[in-house]
Amino acid sequence: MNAAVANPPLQFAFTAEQQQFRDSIARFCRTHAPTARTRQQMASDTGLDRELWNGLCSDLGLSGVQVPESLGGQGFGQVELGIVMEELGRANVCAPYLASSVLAANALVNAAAPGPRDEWLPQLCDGTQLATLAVAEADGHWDPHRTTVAARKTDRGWRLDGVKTYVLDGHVADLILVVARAPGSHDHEGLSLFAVRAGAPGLQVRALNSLDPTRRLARVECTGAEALLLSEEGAAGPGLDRAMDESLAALASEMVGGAQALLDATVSYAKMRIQFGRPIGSFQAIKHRLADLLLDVEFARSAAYRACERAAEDPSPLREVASVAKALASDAFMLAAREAVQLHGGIGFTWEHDTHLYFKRAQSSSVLLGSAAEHRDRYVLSLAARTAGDRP
Amino acid sequence: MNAAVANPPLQFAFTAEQQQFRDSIARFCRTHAPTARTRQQMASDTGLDRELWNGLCSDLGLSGVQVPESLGGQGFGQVELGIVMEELGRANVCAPYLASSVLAANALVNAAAPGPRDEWLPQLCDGTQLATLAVAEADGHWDPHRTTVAARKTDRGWRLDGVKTYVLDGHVADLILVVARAPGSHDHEGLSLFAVRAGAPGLQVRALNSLDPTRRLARVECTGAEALLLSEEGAAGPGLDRAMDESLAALASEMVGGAQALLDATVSYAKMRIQFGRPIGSFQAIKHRLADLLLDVEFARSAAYRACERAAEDPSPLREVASVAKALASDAFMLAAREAVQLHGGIGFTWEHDTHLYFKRAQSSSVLLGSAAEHRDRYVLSLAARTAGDRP
Amino acid sequence: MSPPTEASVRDEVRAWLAQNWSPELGLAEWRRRLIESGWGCPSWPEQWFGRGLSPALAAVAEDEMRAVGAVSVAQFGVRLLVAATLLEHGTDDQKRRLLPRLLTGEDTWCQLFSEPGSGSDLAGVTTRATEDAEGWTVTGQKVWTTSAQHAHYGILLARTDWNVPKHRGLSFFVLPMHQDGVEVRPLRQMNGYASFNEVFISDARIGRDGLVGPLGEGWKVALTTLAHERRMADSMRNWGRLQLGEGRIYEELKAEYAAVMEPYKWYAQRAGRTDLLLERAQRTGRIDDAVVRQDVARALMIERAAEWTAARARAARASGQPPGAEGSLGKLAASNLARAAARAHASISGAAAMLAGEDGPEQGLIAEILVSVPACSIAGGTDEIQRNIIAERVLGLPREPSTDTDIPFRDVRRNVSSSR
Amino acid sequence: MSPPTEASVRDEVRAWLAQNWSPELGLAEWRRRLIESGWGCPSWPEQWFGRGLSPALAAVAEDEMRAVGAVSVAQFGVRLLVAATLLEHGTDDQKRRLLPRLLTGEDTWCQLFSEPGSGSDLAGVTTRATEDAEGWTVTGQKVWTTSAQHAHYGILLARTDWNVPKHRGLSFFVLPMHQDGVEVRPLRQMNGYASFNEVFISDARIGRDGLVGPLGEGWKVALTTLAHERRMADSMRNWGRLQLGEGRIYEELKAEYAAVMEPYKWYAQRAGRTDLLLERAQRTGRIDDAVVRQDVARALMIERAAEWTAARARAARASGQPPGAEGSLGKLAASNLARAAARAHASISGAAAMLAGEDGPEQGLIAEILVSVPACSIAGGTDEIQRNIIAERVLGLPREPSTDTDIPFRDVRRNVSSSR
Repeated sequence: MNAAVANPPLQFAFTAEQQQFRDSIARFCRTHAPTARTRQQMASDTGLDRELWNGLCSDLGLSGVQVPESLGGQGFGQVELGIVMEELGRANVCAPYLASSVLAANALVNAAAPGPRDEWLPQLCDGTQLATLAVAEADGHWDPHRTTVAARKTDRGWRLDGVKTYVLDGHVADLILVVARAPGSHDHEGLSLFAVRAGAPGLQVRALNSLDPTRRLARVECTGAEALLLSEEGAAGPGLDRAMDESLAALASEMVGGAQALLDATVSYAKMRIQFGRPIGSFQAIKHRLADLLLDVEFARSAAYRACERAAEDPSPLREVASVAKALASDAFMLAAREAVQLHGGIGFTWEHDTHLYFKRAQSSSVLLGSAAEHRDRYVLSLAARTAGDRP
Repeated sequence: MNAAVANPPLQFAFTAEQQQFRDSIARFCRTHAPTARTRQQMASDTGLDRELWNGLCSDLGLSGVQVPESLGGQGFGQVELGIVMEELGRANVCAPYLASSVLAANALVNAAAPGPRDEWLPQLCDGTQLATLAVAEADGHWDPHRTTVAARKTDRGWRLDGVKTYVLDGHVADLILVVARAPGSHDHEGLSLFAVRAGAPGLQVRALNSLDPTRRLARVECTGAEALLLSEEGAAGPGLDRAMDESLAALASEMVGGAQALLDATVSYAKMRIQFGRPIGSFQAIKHRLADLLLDVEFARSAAYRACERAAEDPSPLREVASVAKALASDAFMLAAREAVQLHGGIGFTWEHDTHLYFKRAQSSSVLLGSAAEHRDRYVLSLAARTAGDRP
Repeated sequence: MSPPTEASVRDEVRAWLAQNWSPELGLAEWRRRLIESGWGCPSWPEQWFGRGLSPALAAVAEDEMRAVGAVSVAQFGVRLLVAATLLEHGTDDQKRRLLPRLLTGEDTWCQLFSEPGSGSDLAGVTTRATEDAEGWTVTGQKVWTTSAQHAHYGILLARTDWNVPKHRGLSFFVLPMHQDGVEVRPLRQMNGYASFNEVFISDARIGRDGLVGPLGEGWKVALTTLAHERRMADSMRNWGRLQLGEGRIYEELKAEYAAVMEPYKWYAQRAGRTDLLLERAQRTGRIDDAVVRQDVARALMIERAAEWTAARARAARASGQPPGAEGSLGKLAASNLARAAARAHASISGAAAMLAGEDGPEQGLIAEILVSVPACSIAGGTDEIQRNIIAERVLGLPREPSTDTDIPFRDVRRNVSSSR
Repeated sequence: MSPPTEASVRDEVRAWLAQNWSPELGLAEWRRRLIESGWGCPSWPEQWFGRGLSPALAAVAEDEMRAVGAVSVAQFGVRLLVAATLLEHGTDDQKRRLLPRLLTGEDTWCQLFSEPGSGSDLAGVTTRATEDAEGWTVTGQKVWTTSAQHAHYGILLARTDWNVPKHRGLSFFVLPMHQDGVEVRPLRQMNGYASFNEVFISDARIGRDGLVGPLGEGWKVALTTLAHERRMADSMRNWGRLQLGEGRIYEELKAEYAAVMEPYKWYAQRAGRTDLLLERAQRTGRIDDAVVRQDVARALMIERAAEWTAARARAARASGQPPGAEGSLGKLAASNLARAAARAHASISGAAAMLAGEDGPEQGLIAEILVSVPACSIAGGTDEIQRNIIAERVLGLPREPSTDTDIPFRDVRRNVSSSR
């Protein structure tokens, strides 16, 4: 979070240290999050494997990798967060990392007032608190400005009313960060960030049946729910925008990891699988489609890297590049998923084979935090607003 | 124009007579409209080859093929018009057929009052008058209801004010049929059909430089232009809608013919062209793309046939199927054009090779009378309006 | 006797039905009568349970049956394929022995063609049948076998000669399924259903009466089976229209129907459920989004075009014209449609596409569509195979140089056989 | 002498420029001095017009040149490719004889590789060079030859042995263009420009000093040329940034530039002109259409991603890492971008896409884009060839079984040679 970096830190190439960091995460995933374990989590009630989660937080110290050391984090940046997410995505790890370490942590860093931030962030970073961020409501958009959940100040503290949904891991979170607004405020005004503890009076959390069983969602209903104000009152908007854009870059990185895993598996299969006396990967139609897929995955990768790099360059403009990264990642991951199932043939459609785990992650991630079409729209409208503003 | 046909006349199969009719047109095109002649027309000032046009009108009697015999036509129907258009499209014939025999004739049949209709249609049908229909204005839409050109009734007859553009063959037409409205009227109201003679006082026609030199366009400016009222005053809307939908079916047929010609040429080339010791058509990537193209062309063909069949079943609903036909034809023709250039390689990009004539026709036709995206939108909105209306 | 006419057939069937049909009969009992009479399969030869009628006259007979609600012979599942194959290639003994209980529904059948190592390359079968005095011993593994778990017989493609090119070393058998050496394990799909099975065959026995067609000509026999697959797909579409009356026979039919349909209950979702698109777009208000409208229109237009293309193919057939391009496109068209429909459903659903089951849109139907559609372009011949077929048979493009059809199969490069 | 350092290079160039550079010199005269000094091609060997500097130090020298506005050696067109090839494979005599006038710009060159019968299959050349005592007699036809109409020399790939496989019977020559037996005809493209030529070669002569590299190893030599094509594309991109000062030399440079650029003036349109998209969408109000916004976004996002992917490739090279996938994707990426851009332009234009020239949007530029973009995926290696290369070299997928590389070329199936 160095505000005065003249040169971007990544410059499209990773340092040897970053490469080692990546390798260590990949090693951890291979050892501690093999598919067999993920399948157990899929079959479990909550989808939460506390041992794995503790391993990620304590052993590897991954929760808070992007958080400054002064705030209890590891003091790396958004580029390193992108590396973590890419590797978790590649292994399709089932853990509340996106919820707690990305969305909630980014929200606290960017939108919380110093007091609450310094109280809560260290607990997210060491994994003692599992947090999530509740933004989207019934209309299924993650733009904080669409918030309708209302916050009332009472004699005995803040109370929230309204419903959030698509809340990642909301059913297992110790702490739900809720975006709410002052009654009567609209659009960019009056937004604050609150914390609601699991089991707080007035809070009802219901786990939702998710298409991707490795990424659980919950519905969070607040009926006068007791809440703590984390941000300056009514001033959380800009910080939340930044946090969402940083999280888009991280999610895009995760998706690129997943797309790459599918591409790798499909290429391997195409080299090994024989039909008509030849590896199917020697058939030109297959080769061409895999080449096209590679191009799309590499495009998405470049955009995700660029977005993480930009996210690390506080306060550089992030909104547009975050949208490019998410849109390209959504399309590339879905294409990879469709091609992987198709080119594996029948076996790729079986439950036993791992392809469908990635397919479902792709389907789910492609709309999480906004679909490709939504981000394309957001991108062009943002460009247009900017160029219109540039003109006299 | 039999209003009481219980069974659709085509039923997705052509009669032996219709097949012979098709063959006779194809033969005419091969003999009288080879590419060499088309290239002369392209290079000419007006793009009009009167000898060819007369041949189409007099020798073959194609102008007015869909017009009842009682009105001076051939007394066939919209299915036969589709056959003509498909064959003209296959040969990429450069003639004012779409302008005069399709758009203008359909407008007269559907929207003109008996008197003017009986006066003018026979002259269109025998080719003594070359007509066109002016609908679109500066905004580039062919929906008659968007008309802004205004019609004033004066002591000395009707006067028109306003600008029409994208008028097919307007620069060579003897008679320009203009859609105009009563001053102050809006939307579906107050629309009338007028005729303005070439050279009429207050009329300025300017030939436009068209991307497709085989299909010329003109801008038509009326400044108190002398006009004849053809329709019942203010009541031309429904007839014009029908005429436009019939013309969409005809244009889609023409485009299917063009797409098929490109597919045929590309398949032939792929069988004959050797690279790496094999015909390029034996490479799987090429084969698969041509199979996909065939599917799209056949889909477009089915839709065009269905639309013509519906157009022949007066007064069956035509709006939706016309949109399906035009949207699928636009996409299939453009895909065929792109694939044809690509798979012919460098030679397909040369002026000498005929592919580019079709490419330009595809590019131009794909937006003429509305693009694929516009017709997709129109289709869904029409379906939605209908089902909403169906409900209590 | 004069040749049958529409009127004579109609009269005869009516008379026979008046004598024989009753909804209170047992299903098998009724079908036995039907088969005996020849009215169960009127287009089959007279000596083989039919009456040798032309397709048009057979349709007249079926009309009359339908008119009184009479139940037909068993036609579901792979039965149609098996029957057609036995009729064409079976011995008299096989027809006599196997067809009646197939037609009554007492025996159920499965198809043992695909293997883990030979999917698109169906002739690459490596299941081995070794001949001895009493018949054959079979070892190998089959997969994608619908209804194997309760089938009495399987039609089996196995390799009997490894020293000839691959299409020439195959033989076609009837394998009794209820024996040691045949183990059936369900295979769960990514959408959670388990509609198929793996069949592990270890030293299973087939008697000398189990060979269909000549030894080594199994591929030719299998082509007959495959040629009827499209008919099976058509007959599946008709199932939805089954009209059930009241009576004991309908209860039994319902149970048979439910058992046969079990593996197919997600097939409508696999096809994309375009029927839901417009209504959902309107109900959710997403129709106000121009981008959603484009996606919905794309899917619906493909659907219309596919329907009309199929109608053109039927019209061409009906008018006796040679089949045009339009007849070979159906399978690929269905894949395109399913994909476009899934895309439109996702587009309408937005964030709700992440939810399944009770919490998901349309009580989980949308989620089921999204995870079922990918099967459409794989099952029954992948899109890739369809494109090859279209390119070669319709467009006349040259085949690729072959590397495996002219050498002994034992020298052909193939997958290491998977074992569990 | 101690090895050169950044400081020493900087000082030396500055001193030399102070002595020699003047914008009032004639272009050829100045370049002759530059070549003599070795500062014209500082990374070339000292014995061949260079100073043997590392790329990094050569860049320092070029920096200093740019700083005072000094004109470089001639670098446009195929010169870079020819120079790199001669430097690596030419004889001393060829380098001495041909390189100076190439670098001064007095001689222009063209590339005679492609033929009507061998486009993607570049090694399928059938132009025949027959050897005799004084050299070779050449007959054949070449095509897609830029600037052939005023070139002094062509680098020519011709077949000298028909009895060996196709890659082994080729030789690489320098063909003097100004002779009987070489006829150049312009070839007009579908966009109306005539940027290329056909070259008809009938019994043209090449002396014994015209063979580059050993006889029969022309393919290897040609690979050097092809490897530098990407560099040429990069240098073309830099042309737009040419800074012209005042003085006689700049006038001559401008003329040279205009002549070289002539065939490429539609190349920006071929690439899709994404720079116009947003502004046009806003100015025309079409940005209010959500479907248009999708099309514009698609194109702009591909553009961003292609830029960033190229930056990753450069960063990897700069840090000495092995080239990753990202380095092989540029050509295919450019095709995708151009197609997406054309689609977006059409989408913005609506009906106006039917108009060209003065009547068309942007004074005809949009029409030119629409009819130029198709070349992007053909010229310089089709998309199909790019996909093969990516699949084989980056993804490591197996090559297809080859039918033409292991037999004498005379037995290879090939196109009937076209004649006019």
